[in-house]
Amino acid sequence: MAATTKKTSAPKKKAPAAKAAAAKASAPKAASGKGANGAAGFTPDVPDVRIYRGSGHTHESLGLSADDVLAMYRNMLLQRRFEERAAQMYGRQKIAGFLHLYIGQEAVSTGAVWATRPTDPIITAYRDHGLALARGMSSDSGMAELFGKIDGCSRGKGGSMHFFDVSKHFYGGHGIVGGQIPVGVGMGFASKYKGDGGCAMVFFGDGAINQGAFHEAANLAALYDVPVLIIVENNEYAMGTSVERARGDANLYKQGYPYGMTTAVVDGMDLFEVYGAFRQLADQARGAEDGQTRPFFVEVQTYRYRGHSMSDPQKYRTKEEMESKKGEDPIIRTKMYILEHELATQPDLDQIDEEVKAEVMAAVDFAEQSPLPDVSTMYEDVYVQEDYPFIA
Amino acid sequence: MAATTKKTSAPKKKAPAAKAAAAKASAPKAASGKGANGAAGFTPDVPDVRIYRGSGHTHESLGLSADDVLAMYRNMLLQRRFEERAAQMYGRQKIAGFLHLYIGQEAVSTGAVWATRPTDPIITAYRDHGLALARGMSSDSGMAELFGKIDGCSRGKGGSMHFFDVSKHFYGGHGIVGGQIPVGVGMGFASKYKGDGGCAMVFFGDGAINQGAFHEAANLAALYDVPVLIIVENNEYAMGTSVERARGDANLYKQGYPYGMTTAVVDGMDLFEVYGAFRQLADQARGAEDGQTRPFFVEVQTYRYRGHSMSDPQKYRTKEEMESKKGEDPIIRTKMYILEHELATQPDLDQIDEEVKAEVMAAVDFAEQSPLPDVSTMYEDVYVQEDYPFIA
Amino acid sequence: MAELQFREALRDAMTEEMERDDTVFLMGEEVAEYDGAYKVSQGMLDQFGPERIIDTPISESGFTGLGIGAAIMGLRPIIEFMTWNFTFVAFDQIVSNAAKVRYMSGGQARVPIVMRGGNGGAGQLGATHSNSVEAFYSNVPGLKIIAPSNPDDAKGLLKAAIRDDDPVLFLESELMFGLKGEVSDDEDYVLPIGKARIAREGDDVTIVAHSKSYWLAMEAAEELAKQGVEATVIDPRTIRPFDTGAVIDSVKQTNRLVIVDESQPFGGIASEIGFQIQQACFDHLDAPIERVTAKDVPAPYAKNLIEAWMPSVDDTIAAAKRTLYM
Amino acid sequence: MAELQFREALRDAMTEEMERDDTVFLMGEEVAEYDGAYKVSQGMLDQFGPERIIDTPISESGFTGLGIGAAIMGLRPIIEFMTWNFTFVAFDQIVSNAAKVRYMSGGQARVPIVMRGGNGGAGQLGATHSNSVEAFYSNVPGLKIIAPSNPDDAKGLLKAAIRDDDPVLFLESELMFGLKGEVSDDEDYVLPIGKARIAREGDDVTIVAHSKSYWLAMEAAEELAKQGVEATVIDPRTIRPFDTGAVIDSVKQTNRLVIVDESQPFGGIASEIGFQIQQACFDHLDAPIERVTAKDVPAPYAKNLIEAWMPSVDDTIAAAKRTLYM
Ligand SMILES: Cc1ncc(C[n+]2csc(CCOP(=O)(O)OP(=O)(O)O)c2C)c(N)n1
Ligand SMILES: Cc1ncc(C[n+]2csc(CCOP(=O)(O)OP(=O)(O)O)c2C)c(N)n1
Ligand SMILES: [Mg+2]
Ligand SMILES: [Mg+2]
Repeated sequence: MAATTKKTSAPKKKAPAAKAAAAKASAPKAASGKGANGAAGFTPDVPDVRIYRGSGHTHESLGLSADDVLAMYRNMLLQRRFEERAAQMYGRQKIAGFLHLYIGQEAVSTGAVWATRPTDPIITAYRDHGLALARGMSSDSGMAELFGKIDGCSRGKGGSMHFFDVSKHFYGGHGIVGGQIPVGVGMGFASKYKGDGGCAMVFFGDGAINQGAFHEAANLAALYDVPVLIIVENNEYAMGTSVERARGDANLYKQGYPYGMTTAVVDGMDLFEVYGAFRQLADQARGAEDGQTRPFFVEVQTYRYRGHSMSDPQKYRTKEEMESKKGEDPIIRTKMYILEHELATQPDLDQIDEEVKAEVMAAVDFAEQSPLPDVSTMYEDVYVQEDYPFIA
Repeated sequence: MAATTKKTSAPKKKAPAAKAAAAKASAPKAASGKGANGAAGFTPDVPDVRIYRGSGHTHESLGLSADDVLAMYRNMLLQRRFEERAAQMYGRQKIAGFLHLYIGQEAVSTGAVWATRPTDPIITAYRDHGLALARGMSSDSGMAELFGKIDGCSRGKGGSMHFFDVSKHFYGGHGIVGGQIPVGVGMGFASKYKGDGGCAMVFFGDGAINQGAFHEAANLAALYDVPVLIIVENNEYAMGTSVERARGDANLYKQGYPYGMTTAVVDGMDLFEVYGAFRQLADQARGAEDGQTRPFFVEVQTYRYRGHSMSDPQKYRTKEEMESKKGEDPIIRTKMYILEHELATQPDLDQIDEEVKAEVMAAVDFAEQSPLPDVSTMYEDVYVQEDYPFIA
Repeated sequence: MAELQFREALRDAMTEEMERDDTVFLMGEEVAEYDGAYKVSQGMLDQFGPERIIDTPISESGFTGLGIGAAIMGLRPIIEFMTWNFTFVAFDQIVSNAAKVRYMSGGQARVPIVMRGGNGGAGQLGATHSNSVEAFYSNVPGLKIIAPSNPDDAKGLLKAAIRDDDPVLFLESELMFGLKGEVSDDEDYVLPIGKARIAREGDDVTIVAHSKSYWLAMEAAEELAKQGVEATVIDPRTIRPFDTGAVIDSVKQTNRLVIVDESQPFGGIASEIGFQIQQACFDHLDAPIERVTAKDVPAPYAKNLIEAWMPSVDDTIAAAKRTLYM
Repeated sequence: MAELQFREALRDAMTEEMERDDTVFLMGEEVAEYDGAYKVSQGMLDQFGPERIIDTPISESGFTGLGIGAAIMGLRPIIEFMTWNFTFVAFDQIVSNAAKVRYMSGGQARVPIVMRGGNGGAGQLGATHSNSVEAFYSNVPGLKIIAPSNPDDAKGLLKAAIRDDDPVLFLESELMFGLKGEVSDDEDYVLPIGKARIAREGDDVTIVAHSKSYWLAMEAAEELAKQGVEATVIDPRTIRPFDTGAVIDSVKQTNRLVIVDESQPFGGIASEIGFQIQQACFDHLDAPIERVTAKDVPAPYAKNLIEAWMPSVDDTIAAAKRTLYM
């Protein structure tokens, strides 16, 4: 388990508070309250940051069985092979529009999903295949969506950027950078409102943190004690812009501080690290330990191996950088772990690889054979109300 | 001079950077760089906060003459009397729409203006009379604007919330909460672009800090080293909502940290404190000391004595609170200082009061007598181009 | 029937729906402890407590998105905007999320959210505070838009909006909150979304007008009657979906149409209604369709200017007469 | 004349204006080191350096507002949006600040900013990425809106936009960036804002279409010609101010009007043009005005659906024929 530096968070008053007791006392003047004589007497709060990195987890220390690890491994591989095949199909023009691959980030999706409840809502950006598959979307319906077919997860209406599988509590797939962040906080808000013990997870990129929507949503989450993990997948680039070139300060961990939110920094290339972090954070967020719901700001440090989308010449990074990152490949690392700890043999793993490949090929066949949506379906799903009057 | 805790700011890479050297090295992993073994080895950056409070300034220590102090005093009083009279005229329905009084916050406008150059651009929210008058807008054109007359500072088009005096480098008067923050950063950006040594000042309220525009603008200012002071006038309330009820953490000083920006916390009820702080901050921002432009995040702690606007029953605060704040009245404090230090006599000050009252009464007369704008002027000032075709 | 203020009718609608359905909550700036900036939610905090009447920071994009997320999860949020002017900072949430999530998910998600607040001119407030948003939001499929003109419609339609499974934008008016009118005291008074109300019948000209403009139209009709011109006045009540049929039926009788709408004219809903009617009633129109709108400049502050800027009874009478070549 | 791609024409316009005026700079996501998401600004960083070709974080509201502030201070920013879909997060800056600051200041401030980027459908991108923003922004007085259909107009109008002292929204199309066309090599090629171009003359029907839709209209006109119907095709080029006069003149001759516009129909600019023309040409119209637009639902992803969703040559031909009762 990661070492943590939990500290008592600053006292604050909830928005939905009793009318009478508006004890506005000292907070805004806190900075001055400490001493009348300038900086000498003032010490700012220490940022509350937990590091989930190099914790030395084993699957046993995390309470995972060999089967669990193999299932996770299999799913990571599925995400990888699914996308490799999708890229190929994009080349063959079976898939159109934008296609953003998650390759390299599979430990994040997989660790997060395995560490949380299947009913915990998940919402993310357009780089959404990995999380969808981790959450149990079938490769068939995912691939059919990419092909724009009626059996796609969004009936061919969403495409790569707008995967949805509400039955799996996977709520998209959102194309506007940062736009899903308040929505994700609202999902956690609903859990708190209903008292259902859920913990929402909203994922977004290092580029999206620069949207105003992040700031507003993070503050609301903190103010209302929303059970939500606000997760930036820092893969170091937003298209061709590195984090350093997008931020006044590249240390994203700082971004939880102004809201009084605990920040977690997680090694996103290490499946167990992600799993361990998310299990602890989600449980604390849902109040499993103390009955108190709360949000966390989570920076997962990961890396995108492919271009931003299919048309990215990637001049913004060096070959050396990419080579050096390959050594951290979360799938290879997990494979090594499995072999070292003899959770499976190389032939077992080859077998898994074959299965996964076959599943993805079957998905391609399925997608090929699924019909195009009937043109009449274009007018469906705009409103719940079925007899809604349209002007054509 | 306030004690300061200046620290070297985290290294960062500018956005307009040389193409070749994309040294993305360590920053995003900084959190982990410090030690491989979890939190034990990690220490987050210490927030860089300067406190300008209780510095024990005298006018002499600040290099101000007696005349300077009296001029500042007179202007504060002008702001106060102008608004008291405006409130009265509002009651008589000479003024309509929303009228937000600045009463209680006059030390902020006055200290900030006197400490900076007359050409440093200023932009603020709808609570704008104080800053406009401090910057030298005439009471006549201000009052005429409130009356909706052609001689108003905005030709009767803006009203109370949209005061402008471009000749004085006062750029409004903005009605959408937080909307002026990026615009203000752009004004500083223009100074840097032109290399004119200017330092922009953008003022907004404690409520406005919760707008996404703040977050985006602050990061841009830090990223581009914009010479701008990003100033939250924390008067403890946004309408009826106290800072505690609006924030995950009520300590606004924390909001500079994620952008790697130095925060200044300033006693906004003390004219000299504001003056001292702004002189130092503006000069450092414009690079007067080291040729390097930079932004600061400034929390000015002040208090609004009146309701949010003219229709505010003010049930959200207690009489005791308001009484206790009256003791901090910046005008009374300055008056006390003047008398104690014998910069003027009571009769001198009475004389100033009379002059100010007369000026304001003259402004009311001026506003009364100024004509309503001709209806044809409604079609003017939409575009610079004069023959722009309208559909009526 | 009870005589209620517009704000009371809204409050009653919300209160009744909150009483019958636990998933309904109200969120917005100053809705709770302050009792609402315009006192629409007065007393609701006391009745429902801070878990369901929720004050927010000034973060329209944030709390609109929060509402959308909560709606997707099965709650029925009512989001109050202090006014619709302030939704421009939440525009993306409304247009990209509320309106489109259902479609993009192939019908899996539903977004039963109501967003409501004052819209349009509200006196001498200047250009940032006088926007009519009909033109912006009615262009967006996936949204429904309601804009009632009287307390009775306000109550029946707000209850319908809260029960509706799709996102509904509910446009009120600061200047109408105090307007009194008879309100049905049916136990469960719900009006259909998308049905216009024929407020007055006359054979000479049809006037379509919603919200505040409706009252201009009625006043103009009374004045016209004195001059021997009998107008039909139609209050569409819902902007999207628009009850084109009701207007067509009337224009087929009157052969003349005037639309009053205080939005900016260019691409406003007056143009839309006019376009649809010139198509549907081409052979019936005896005169060009006229519109009476705000002037095509930003809203000024000065009293005489803002009065000239807003559509007026006189403008409406003049437009009606033009259709009659009077 | 040189044959240039649309993106090259835009680049030349920006480059020439930046060479002649130091106050012009370009700012946006990926405009500098990446050479532009759609390579419009390729090479400009090398020529002008990082002080004038400026990469931004994904903060549209922030950098749009920054541009507005810089413009008020006398600079001439060109703000590139990766696409206009992403301006919904900057809507308030454009509508409340860029458009209104001049008016609210009584004419003291000017905002010489150009905002530009791809608009409208761009293939199978789904509902968040296929918006046409004409309807939203053309409703707003204070803005000017240009939407050229070919490289020559693009160059002449972008140069005009950069020199204009008012905020100009410049709508391009991802699908047209590669479009080639002859571009004037006049040394200083500036076209007037607000003037339509008559692209083709015919006596039977007038078709108005801008940007991508213009090419549909031209194709439809060629096809109609084969069937004996001669169409006048008008490319308005500027949406606001709209050159109504040019359309009126033509409709007075053809007595029929079709407007092609890939925006959503409700309150779109097709409605506006139609409204204005039914008023101005009431006695000249021999048939109802027709519009061809995107379908009134969010944009779908599937190939066949998005094709059906977009206005088409066939739709345009059919609409023209309806006006001719064919
Ligand atoms: C508001 C908005 N602006 C711009 C874009 C275009 N865009 C799509 S993805 C992207 C980069 C996002 O980077 P990041 O958030 O780091 O996520 P990643 O792609 O690395 O997963 C940009 C600029 C958009 N979709 N939405
Ligand atoms: C975007 C937006 N939302 C809401 C409002 C309505 N409003 C006007 S002032 C105000 C309170 C602002 O408080 P604060 O920022 O603290 O400034 P203060 O009034 O205290 O000076 C609100 C909610 C607005 N004008 N703009
Ligand atoms: Mg990224
Ligand atoms: Mg305040």
